[in-house]
Amino acid sequence: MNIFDFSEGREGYYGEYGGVFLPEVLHATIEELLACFRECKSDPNFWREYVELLQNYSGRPTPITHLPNLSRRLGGAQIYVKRDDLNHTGSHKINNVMGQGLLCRRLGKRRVIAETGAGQHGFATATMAARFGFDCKIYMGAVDVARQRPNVFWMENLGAQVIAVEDGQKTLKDAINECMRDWVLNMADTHYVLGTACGPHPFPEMVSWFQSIIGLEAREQIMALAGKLPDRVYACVGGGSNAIGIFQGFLSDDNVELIGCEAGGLGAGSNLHAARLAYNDASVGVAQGFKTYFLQNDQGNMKETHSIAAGLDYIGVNPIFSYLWEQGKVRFEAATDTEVKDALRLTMRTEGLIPALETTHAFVTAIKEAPTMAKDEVILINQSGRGDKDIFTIADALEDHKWKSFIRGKSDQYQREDN
Amino acid sequence: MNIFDFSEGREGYYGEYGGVFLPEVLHATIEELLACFRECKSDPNFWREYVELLQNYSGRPTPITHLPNLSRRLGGAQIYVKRDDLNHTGSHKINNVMGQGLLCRRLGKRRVIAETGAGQHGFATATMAARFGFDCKIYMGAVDVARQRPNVFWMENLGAQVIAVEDGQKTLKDAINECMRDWVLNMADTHYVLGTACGPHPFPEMVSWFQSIIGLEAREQIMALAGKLPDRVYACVGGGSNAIGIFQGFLSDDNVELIGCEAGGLGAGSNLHAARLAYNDASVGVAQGFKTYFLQNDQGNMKETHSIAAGLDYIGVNPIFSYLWEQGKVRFEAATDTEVKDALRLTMRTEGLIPALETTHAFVTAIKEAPTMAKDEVILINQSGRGDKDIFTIADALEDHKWKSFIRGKSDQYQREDN
Amino acid sequence: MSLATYIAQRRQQKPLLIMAHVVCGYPSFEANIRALEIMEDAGVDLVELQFPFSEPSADGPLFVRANEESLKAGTTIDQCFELMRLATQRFSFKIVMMGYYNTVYKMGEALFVKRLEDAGGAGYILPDLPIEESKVLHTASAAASIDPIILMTPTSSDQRLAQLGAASRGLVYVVARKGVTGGKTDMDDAVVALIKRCRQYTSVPIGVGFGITCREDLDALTGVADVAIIGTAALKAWESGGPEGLQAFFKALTV
Amino acid sequence: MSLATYIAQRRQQKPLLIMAHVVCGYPSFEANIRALEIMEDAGVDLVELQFPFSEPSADGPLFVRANEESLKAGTTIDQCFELMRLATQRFSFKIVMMGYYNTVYKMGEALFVKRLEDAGGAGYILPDLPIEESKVLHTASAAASIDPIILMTPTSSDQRLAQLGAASRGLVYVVARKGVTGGKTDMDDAVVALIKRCRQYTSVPIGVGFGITCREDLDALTGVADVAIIGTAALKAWESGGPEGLQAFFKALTV
Ligand SMILES: Cc1ncc(COP(=O)(O)O)c(C=O)c1O
Ligand SMILES: Cc1ncc(COP(=O)(O)O)c(C=O)c1O
Repeated sequence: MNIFDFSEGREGYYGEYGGVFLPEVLHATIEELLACFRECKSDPNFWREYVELLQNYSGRPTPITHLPNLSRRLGGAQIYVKRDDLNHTGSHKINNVMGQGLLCRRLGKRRVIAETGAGQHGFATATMAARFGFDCKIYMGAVDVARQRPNVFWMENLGAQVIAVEDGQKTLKDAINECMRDWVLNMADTHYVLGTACGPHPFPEMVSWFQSIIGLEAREQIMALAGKLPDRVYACVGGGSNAIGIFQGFLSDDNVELIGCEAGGLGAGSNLHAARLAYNDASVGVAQGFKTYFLQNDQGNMKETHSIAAGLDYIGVNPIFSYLWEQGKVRFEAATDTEVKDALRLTMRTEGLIPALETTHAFVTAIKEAPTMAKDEVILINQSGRGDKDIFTIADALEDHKWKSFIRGKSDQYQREDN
Repeated sequence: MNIFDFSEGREGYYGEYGGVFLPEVLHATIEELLACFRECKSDPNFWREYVELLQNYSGRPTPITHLPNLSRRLGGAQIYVKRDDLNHTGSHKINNVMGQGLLCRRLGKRRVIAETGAGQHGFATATMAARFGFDCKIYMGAVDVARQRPNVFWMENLGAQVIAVEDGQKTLKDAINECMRDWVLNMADTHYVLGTACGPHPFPEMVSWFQSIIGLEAREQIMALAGKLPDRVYACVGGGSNAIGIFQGFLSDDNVELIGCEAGGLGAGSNLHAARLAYNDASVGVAQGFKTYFLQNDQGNMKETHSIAAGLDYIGVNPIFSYLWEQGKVRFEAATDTEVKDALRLTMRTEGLIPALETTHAFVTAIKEAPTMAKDEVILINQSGRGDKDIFTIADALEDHKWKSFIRGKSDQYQREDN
Repeated sequence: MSLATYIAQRRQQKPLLIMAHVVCGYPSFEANIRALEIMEDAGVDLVELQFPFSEPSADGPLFVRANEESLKAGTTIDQCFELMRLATQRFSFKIVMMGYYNTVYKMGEALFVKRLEDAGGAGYILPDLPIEESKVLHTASAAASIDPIILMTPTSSDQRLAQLGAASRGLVYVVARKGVTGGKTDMDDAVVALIKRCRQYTSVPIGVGFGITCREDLDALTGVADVAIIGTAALKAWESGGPEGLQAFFKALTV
Repeated sequence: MSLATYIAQRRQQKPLLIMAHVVCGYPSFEANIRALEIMEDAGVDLVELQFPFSEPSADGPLFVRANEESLKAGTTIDQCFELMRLATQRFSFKIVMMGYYNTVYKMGEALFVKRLEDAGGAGYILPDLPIEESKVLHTASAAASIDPIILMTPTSSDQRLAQLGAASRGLVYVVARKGVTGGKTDMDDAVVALIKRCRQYTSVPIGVGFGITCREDLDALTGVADVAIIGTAALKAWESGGPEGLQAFFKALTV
């Protein structure tokens, strides 16, 4: 199945989702980007250069790890994990970012901007900008700046300017708006490095293309390791880039079930979640440059969302997923904050892995379903990132008292030093 | 050159350095360990299993990254970096730890203990223990617990018990003493996972063997990438495990200069450093189970040491290095705390890499020497770890005010929540 | 009366018309009415009523906050149309809806056009709706004599201007500079050149907006454009001086 | 008089000798002298003088702290030998040096033996010096009639005990249990069996240490071992009760 074959429909549309809904002033910029992307996509040297860059700089291919302890404990399917947490900067975000870095250089631009939620994409973009020698400005919701300060610290030290966005809900969606505002002013020398498979065409296609490296590697690796295709593949879905990345390895395999795992927050009916498809609270709309399912009210205004994982805390979803979901090709489930904490504890203790809070949503769903599967069935989870970055959030969530008193001690120390 | 060919001298000795200086009660344990290690070393399946484990779990082989920007800026040799920071848990420590995990399983033991300085080795050991299903206790100097709390947090969450050692200088050497005290009581079911190429034989040889995977990979990779052997190889030296790891790839190459980079702390003559060989302040002694150069006074008592990098803050050094240094086979240099901060800033901004503070000592020396070398010469630096773990130390060192006010805000929040 | 006819008529009397801007429900609907009265008194010819949206990504800080505050106060689409209905009945200027496409999409395009017509609106400005995506809406609008106000920009190529011109009805909105609403634009030769370029591709009247703040700007546009579009500057005047501030602002503009 | 002869003579009068332990310079050298006086009065037969070391890895918490405090107070090796010289002159018990090998290594082994001899010491206990590494030191010691006190342990194999026995001189130190100094050991059948096993491999007297705290422990060792070695328990008594506490401790032991 080739979701990017637009010969029978409108380019940039997946069913009725996708498209370009941008201010006219960006028309030429988007056209220029699209043309450049088409060129890259049809140039085998580009992909080769991309793969080489990721190999030499980011450590690809990332391995697949079998989790014998967790599988045994759950008593069902054999669980395997694709280790994109081992990437440089700690998540799959670097794949997309490095690809867009190459593309930006080809466009002849020397400045990049990016939105970031969890901070992973901003961290990755700041890293890429340092490496490519681009100027870099990162927009990040003020709420996210507060909860993901370590990433902000690194972005700044990598030379990026981080802007705390004080509008709206002060999270990812507001950072995206702010990026658009920068872009409509500075498009001449600026490339907008969108961080997930959302936004106007060609971003969903482009981000998916770069992230497809996960699925390409994973398919071959799991065949070699498990001796068969996986029965189910789980990935968390924020914007939906890591998920589409790994799913692309298996889209044409009818017997592989694909499961997208969204942020259930405080649960169905709580109104404090970011589950666009799993909870059926979302409806189709147009915002942030594209058409998809959004968590919005009947007036078309976006709702507040919530997740323990900043990187999943987003109103919209990859338009390709809206389509694949309606086609029954991808199933959507949600994991609540509480379930995420438990699954994280379990995964750390049984296998020595620390998935990011975002990623842990995929673990929750896999852990729920594994016991109902046969012992010779195979589960593949995409570990999109590592949890180190989330120490403040995780320590808060687990109510770690030693951590709290450490922070108090640090604060007292700073107080003393400043006096 | 095979440093582990003991046929002409005493087993476990490198020149006059090394040996076994342990309480008699451990004699049988060390013999058992030695026998098991010999068995593993001569069993090709063991090495194969080891390599596979690291590939599937930790992401080996780690790549080599060329640093074009830094090289250009310095105007001399081409700089390449071996990326052991991309390992699972963020440093080369995992190599040794996974190897010892396999060995511990073969010994039939179900409990591991380990000392840790920076926390990296403890983090790695806790991870290994979770993965192998071992009980795990980590000893860590109280000073290090304070400055490396994030690692402690993860160790505990991985299921390890972390003991803050309040004796002596409350750093790495004291944690090692405390491990010995545990071991002399619990040797029956406990393996001591020593974290660096120090301590009694066979630890220096064993740790070196496991870490040789770095050099094995690196030699082949740099030949492929740079088309020639490196002219100089730089590695930081705490205990001396990552350095001996990469150096083993080039020990027989006469034209490759090997440079060990120690912690210069506040500088030569300051008495606040941990440069055993570069500053000539150390003398030969016997402590912590082996004979080597130690930073000790004329009474044979160990001096206080200091480094910005907890993982280099150690009194002794790999006995193999004492020998290789005297043989003129490895040159030793030191980098001061101040130089480390500058090199870290430079590396982050020019290449998007965040070396650990330990690792940055190697960057300092390479950065100093690169401009004096020809453009067609090749430098290889071993990036033993990533700097994420050091956020508190780095933020303190760089006097980051935003970080400080973030910590104060966090502290206030905790205060409020507890009231 | 269609927008084009209305503008043509007014232009008989004035060399340059003025289109002003109000964010519905900000700071309140009462304040909106007061502002509209002042605009009427000042001889404003057209008014954009902005329907607040949660993601106003083409707006600058002042309008962003206005959108947010209005929504926070509970503003609904019904209230916006009601304001439009009242205003079109009471005032002599023409009113167009300004907003983001999701407001229209969510309601349904046919219903939107019908409600706009019912409320007496003459057209709409939807900055995030490109012509490629507006066929259905434009068709429905044409049937109802509602005009889509198309934007032409400094980055538009000649080829693009031709496409935009072909779709233009009622009034074309020439964006004087890149960026979002707010800030100041020099109404210099470049702007004049841009307007002239746009003229080649459309026969409908041309409004120019983004950064018009003073009498001098209007002078520069007179004889070049048909309508000067004033947004942020008026809101700023209200914010700092209330109704009197707004009065003074328009006075300074038109004297 | 050699250690072996001294012990043999004393054993004529007592079924079980006592070896006590003092950490040089802790809490002070004056306190050391006072403690030695009390030991002399209590009829103690042998005393280990521990030379403090910065890395006392075979010691438990109490001795670790004592080592640390002593060094912090500035204790030097000269002072330790001086205490030994004073004590051997003044008291009737024999004195051995206890410490870590680095103290010896750093000084040089020949010099160490000479200074020990000059100070009247009879032997030394170096828990981190295995017999494989002690050839030079043992040879120098033999020439000076200084005895290395070898440790035998519960984990030693028969083969190992044979090696240790072959190297033993003056006194063998049987470690009653695994672990470091401090804590309590049950002087049970296992300990007795261990001592008997050790006896098969050496002809020199046997001392037993690690965890001896009370009269009952001595009773259990009487007739099985030659010397009971008391370390931590005595220091604990001093720490909690001062000189009187130490007196009372030895009184309770020997009555
Ligand atoms: C580790 C990690 N996983 C997943 C996500 C969600 O993004 P996406 O759905 O685009 O993969 C994020 C976003 O920040 C992330 O940091
Ligand atoms: C990242 C890193 N590099 C280097 C070291 C120094 O150890 P070694 O000299 O054994 O490689 C440490 C020790 O903790 C470390 O964490």
